[in-house]
Amino acid sequence: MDISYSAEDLAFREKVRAFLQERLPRTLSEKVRRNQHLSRDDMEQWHGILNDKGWLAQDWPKEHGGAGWTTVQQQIFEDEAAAANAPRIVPFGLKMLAPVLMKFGSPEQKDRYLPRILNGSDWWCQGYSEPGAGSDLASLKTRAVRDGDHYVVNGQKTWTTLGQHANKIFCLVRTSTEGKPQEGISFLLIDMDTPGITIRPIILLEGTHEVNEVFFDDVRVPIENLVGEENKGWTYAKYLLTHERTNIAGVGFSRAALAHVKAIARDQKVRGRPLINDPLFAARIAKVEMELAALATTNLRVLSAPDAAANAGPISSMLKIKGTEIRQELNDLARRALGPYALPFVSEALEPGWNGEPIGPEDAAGVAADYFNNRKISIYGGSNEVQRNIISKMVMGL
Amino acid sequence: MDISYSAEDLAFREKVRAFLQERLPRTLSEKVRRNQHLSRDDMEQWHGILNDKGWLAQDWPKEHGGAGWTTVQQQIFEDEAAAANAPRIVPFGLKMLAPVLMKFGSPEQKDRYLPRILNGSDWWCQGYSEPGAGSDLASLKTRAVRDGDHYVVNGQKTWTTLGQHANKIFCLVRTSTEGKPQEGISFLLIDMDTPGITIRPIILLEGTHEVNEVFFDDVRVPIENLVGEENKGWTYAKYLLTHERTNIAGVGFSRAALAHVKAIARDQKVRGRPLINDPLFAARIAKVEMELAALATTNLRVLSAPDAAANAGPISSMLKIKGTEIRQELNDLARRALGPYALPFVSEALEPGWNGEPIGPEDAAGVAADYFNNRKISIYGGSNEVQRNIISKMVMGL
Amino acid sequence: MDFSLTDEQRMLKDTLARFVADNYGIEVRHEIAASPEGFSRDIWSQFAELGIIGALFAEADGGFGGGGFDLSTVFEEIGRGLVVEPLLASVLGGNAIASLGDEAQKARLEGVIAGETIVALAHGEPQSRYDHVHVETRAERDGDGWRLNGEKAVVLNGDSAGTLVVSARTGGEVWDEEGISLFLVPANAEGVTARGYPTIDGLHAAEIAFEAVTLDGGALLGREGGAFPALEETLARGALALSAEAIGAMEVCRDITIEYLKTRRQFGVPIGKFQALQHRMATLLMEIEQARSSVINAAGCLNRSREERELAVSAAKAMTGRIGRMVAEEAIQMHGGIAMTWEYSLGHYAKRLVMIDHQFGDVDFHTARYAEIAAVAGV
Amino acid sequence: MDFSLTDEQRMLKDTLARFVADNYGIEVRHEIAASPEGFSRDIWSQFAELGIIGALFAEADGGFGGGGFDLSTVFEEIGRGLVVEPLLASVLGGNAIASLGDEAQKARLEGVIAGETIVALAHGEPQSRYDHVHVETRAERDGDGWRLNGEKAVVLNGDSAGTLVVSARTGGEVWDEEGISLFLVPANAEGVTARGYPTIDGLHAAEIAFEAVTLDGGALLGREGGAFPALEETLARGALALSAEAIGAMEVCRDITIEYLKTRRQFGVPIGKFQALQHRMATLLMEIEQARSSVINAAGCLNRSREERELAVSAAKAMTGRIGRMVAEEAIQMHGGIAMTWEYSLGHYAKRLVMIDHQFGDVDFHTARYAEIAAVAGV
Repeated sequence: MDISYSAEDLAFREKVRAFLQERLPRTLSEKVRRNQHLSRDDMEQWHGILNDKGWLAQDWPKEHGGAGWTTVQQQIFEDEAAAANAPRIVPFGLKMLAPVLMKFGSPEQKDRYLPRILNGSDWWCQGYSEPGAGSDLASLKTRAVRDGDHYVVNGQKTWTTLGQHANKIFCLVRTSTEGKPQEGISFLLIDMDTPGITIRPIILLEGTHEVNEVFFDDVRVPIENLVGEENKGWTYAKYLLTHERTNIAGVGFSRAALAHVKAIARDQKVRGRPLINDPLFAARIAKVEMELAALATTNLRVLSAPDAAANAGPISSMLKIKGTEIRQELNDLARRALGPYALPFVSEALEPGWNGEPIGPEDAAGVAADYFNNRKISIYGGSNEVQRNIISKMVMGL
Repeated sequence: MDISYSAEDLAFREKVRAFLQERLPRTLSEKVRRNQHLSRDDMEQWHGILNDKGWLAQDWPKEHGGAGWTTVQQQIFEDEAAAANAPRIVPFGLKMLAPVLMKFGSPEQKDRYLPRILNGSDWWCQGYSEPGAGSDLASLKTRAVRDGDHYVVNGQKTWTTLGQHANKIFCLVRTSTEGKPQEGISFLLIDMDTPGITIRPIILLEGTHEVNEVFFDDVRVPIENLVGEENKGWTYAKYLLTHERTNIAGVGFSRAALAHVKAIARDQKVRGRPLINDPLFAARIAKVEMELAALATTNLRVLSAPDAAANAGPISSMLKIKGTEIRQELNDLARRALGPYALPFVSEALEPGWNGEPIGPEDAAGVAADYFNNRKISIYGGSNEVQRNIISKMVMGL
Repeated sequence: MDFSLTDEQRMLKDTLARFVADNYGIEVRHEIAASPEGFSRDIWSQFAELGIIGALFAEADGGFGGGGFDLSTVFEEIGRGLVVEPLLASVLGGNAIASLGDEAQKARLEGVIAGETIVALAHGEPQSRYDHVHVETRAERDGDGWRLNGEKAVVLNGDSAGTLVVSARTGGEVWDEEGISLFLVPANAEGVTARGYPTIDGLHAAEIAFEAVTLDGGALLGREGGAFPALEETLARGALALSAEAIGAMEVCRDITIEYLKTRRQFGVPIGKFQALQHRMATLLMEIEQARSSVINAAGCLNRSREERELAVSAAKAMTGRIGRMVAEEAIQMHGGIAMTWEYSLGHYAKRLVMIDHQFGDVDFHTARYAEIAAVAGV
Repeated sequence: MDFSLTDEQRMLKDTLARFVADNYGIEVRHEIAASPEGFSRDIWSQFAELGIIGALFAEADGGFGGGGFDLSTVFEEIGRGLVVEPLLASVLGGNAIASLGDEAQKARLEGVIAGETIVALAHGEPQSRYDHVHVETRAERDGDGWRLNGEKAVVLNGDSAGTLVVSARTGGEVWDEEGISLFLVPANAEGVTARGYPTIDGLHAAEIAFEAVTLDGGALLGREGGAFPALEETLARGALALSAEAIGAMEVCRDITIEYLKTRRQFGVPIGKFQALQHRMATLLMEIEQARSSVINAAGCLNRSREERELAVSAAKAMTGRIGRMVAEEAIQMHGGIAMTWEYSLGHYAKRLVMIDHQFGDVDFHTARYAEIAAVAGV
């Protein structure tokens, strides 16, 4: 056994660091550090910088313009990018749709869509969840009925993240009600400006607009926008879930969050002594820090295991659960660390361009909001309860 | 609202204290304090002392020779007795069988058995659990088949606490296999010296002999030993569960356990400072101490509520769960507090009459064993999982 | 021993509950919270008329209540209704005046109880965190009066109060109990600057700076340097009120969640049929009962010895802090996505529950404090 | 990066696992544990022949292993088999000799590796709890040699060891790092009294008193007063070994429990169908993986800087301590009554798991220690 990175990986890490230092705009990293909201322009700017370097589509094979990185390299990038407070890469086109297209899309679909994902011409959003379906995707109700060269789509999607910026949506729709519920689902690509589509913001509990409802009212979609075969959409959607292995654990984000907690706890004082030296708070930090160090290794064990693909389902579930628990614990510690200064909430302070004087510690403004916002991470993408069901069934056979 | 005890209750408490100071033999309280095992003589001695005072059958009505105490008075006695390290009253005859006999027994059964419970002539044990039945009592298999003036009993009971001392056993037996599983159960009183009964010790994980298996091989039981009606035994057993309200929470025992933890933690040193002042350990103690203070009030709220009887099922479940969680946490803290001295295990030191020199702190010998032994309290009498099921169904209607 | 409310308390509870049901729906509440002052002067005078404010004060001070169970009764309903009116500020500021004021100073309480005067306690400071004795703000003798300098942090309703009760050091060092004095400061006095803002859970607070504020001799409440015992008792009342408010909010979260578990279907059955959720819900129920018992203990000990009072209050605040977070997080998690939305009321209860832990001492603070007091007391 | 065992380690693991399966069933284990010495000299020499003891030492010291992953491989199997042989004592005593000994002193290692000599580290004291530097036992110069006085507590296999490695203060005050020396003391030296006893988890330990024990000059290991660095590294090895042992025991508990959940029926179905148990079992699985990762980190950092090593070792010991308790308690609870019996093996694994937390630092100790080291390091 050897827990050290290889010389190649270490060199790669240096390259990533140098790139981030040179090319990550400070305007962006400052916003990320302060939990400020990123505008569409902010996100596109960062995508553009990465694309210029050829590092945007990290897991794509080179023939499609990807970086062709190993999973370990991808993880190294994620860790370094998070440590540098880089914006997250918006995953819907790059990491969710693209792998499906590469594996199941027609040559025309690949040729048409993949370059547009890379160069930012298309902003994709995801149309999976529906009201009342939640983690039970197989029960979805949005219908697509064949009518000549088109499908006519009716129904409603929800929790559509960053849908307000998107010009395209990939959807799971029901094309048949026969057989098992999973069997009549198809995978459709839809232009957001097709007549009959309306989008409505959902405001989250702490006041932000990240997710949306999307309504389909007799929306006509050309049949060439079907990915793969009709009624096989469930297979494609599941492929994505088991394919996705990097960064489920969110180790990089948690490391950045830990650094933030420590910074606050060094600044805050208890009887003149830094909070970070308060025995109870220090123990809270130590506990999560030890957990995180273990999770980083659990994650690398998975990434570097030869039989990783076979186990990806349940092991992803473990990484998802532990990863979100740790991140939420860190969000919790950050708000705890602020004491009474977790209360003030000047929502303008989280918007791009705000220049007012902060209330309390300098980067306190978004901390409590972030804690509440991140309650979502144990819910979306298959709640942690669904993940535990998966572990019970697949690992334990219960 | 008023959280103070009434003047009458305070006076009662004083009376109990004075009695304990005067009549509780120091030989007994020392054994209890050191977690030493009590012999049959020890327990009978204490029962005799209580019976002389008329305080043995605390919840029995006076016409049967009971003390006729209110539930609050019973609780006060339990608290004070635990604080004084008095032995627990063996409950099988006094608190489990007697209420059933008083409510459902024939006049002959009452006249015959109740006085013998009081004066110690009979030591009863409980024959409910069976191998493979656990918390699912309705599935029990021990059969009683009518044959003339007798039932012929065949089968096996298990977890029979202190059965090694008993001359009588009250049993749930199956007299019919028709209808629902609960419907064919009867409640039988059986002499332990009836031919065909064998008893075999079960040694617990830490090495003690508290519980037993009891085997029935064509055991002939006179039909007058049936309590109430045939096939109604389930009703009688359930009556007991909902009837029992005092001391489920075990507040008195936990208070005594807390005092023990604090004594150890004052004695143990970390860099010359008492462990009780170590911030992490102090926080652990404070947390359970606050929980216990709340539980004492939860318990009194239940005992003094006029509608307590109606709610007794689910509320007993809450008191059972919280009570056992707190007690187990205290057992855990006691072993933690000892540090390396939790390891030595001289089992003779727990036996009556041992006079050797202790290893490590004076009363450390039984601490780790007690921690392991008390894992049972969240299992027996309906596991905490079953209690949570009861709460879900009865309080929440889930 | 008696765990039932008095007839007066039951009437008070019913009155407040009915008022909230009729006039303080969640949409109204959001509007009020988003208004410039963060509460409604109109509702506030109705509270006064209904006797809600008076219930927080003793008869000797012009009220008709003021006991521990009066406070817990009112604040439990406040928590149930997510009410953002300045009740806590009134308890804190009003109680300090009631405890230490002379007749002339106590005359202000009439206006407080009538809903005409808003008072606030300006005690916490940018560096004080939860520490009760941390006072750096200084008041110096200035002729017959005083000159006040310093900064106060996260003062509840500090941007709306007409009168501020300000703690300042007239002696001793930063962490001494002795040397802390309380002063009545008109909010519009020269040199007072308040920067108000909303809090994430819908309340209003302010950062307040005092720059060479001149006060006359009548501004001092009680003995010079001897305000701490009354201040501590006032903070105990605040902590009790917050703990009781948490109970109300927890019970709403519990009820909303049970209802959701019964009606929401997934995989073909109500999700309340899933045993994992049942057991977690059963745990919440128990924990809430435990939290309620801790609040009963605190309310019942409010008039006992300092040690008994502070132990019980710290226990209640620590337990409601811990359990409040648990209820908030679990209720959201068991709901799933819907609970993450602004439109669904649960999230607002969750925010309030979590943020209560940030007011006047969180779980860790009160756990350590409990341990310290218990160690000194040798219990 | 490579998370697979070397061929040698895999062979070692298989050898040990097979030996345990064939010769060390739970009944045999109980008998050995109940024997006067609490281990079997016969088995011990077989361990030596199989190379199990040698795997704990570096080639330079006469072994053929001694790396972090060698230790973790052996001890994981020890945990899986509930083995009570004096492996940990050998690691502790042997490593101290290997680190500090001169050629003559190190010659003893041959006997250790051959299974002929039992060594034990007598470091903990009645008042030291888990504190690595707490040494009150004193050694004073006595001509060319030394005179030793003091008491050592809970010395693993201290009643069977032929040679004791004893820490004693030759300078400094009770909690100083500097001034601690290690001595080789023959167990049969005049003035040495060992009182052996079983531990609750089936091991053997001893209280050892040293009364004016006379040692010759060759008894001192290494530099006078300078033993602490080697002692700390030795204790790190011990903590790593215990953490790895815990992993083995946890995995057995996990497997027994999963099997039980599948076969045991209640209310008409296997209890593994109950979702509440499924979710708790899933949690245990994850926690065990996390514990395993922490042990991998510790094994991989054993030869890195003091700071990296001690952080990783404290993390592993704290995590296996916390998770070990959780696994022990949950496995028993999910079983119900059967797990409370002596006859069922689970309870013995549970006892060992919980007691591992009492050896060389428990969860709280290592959590606080981790925080301290991290604070000093500024990480």
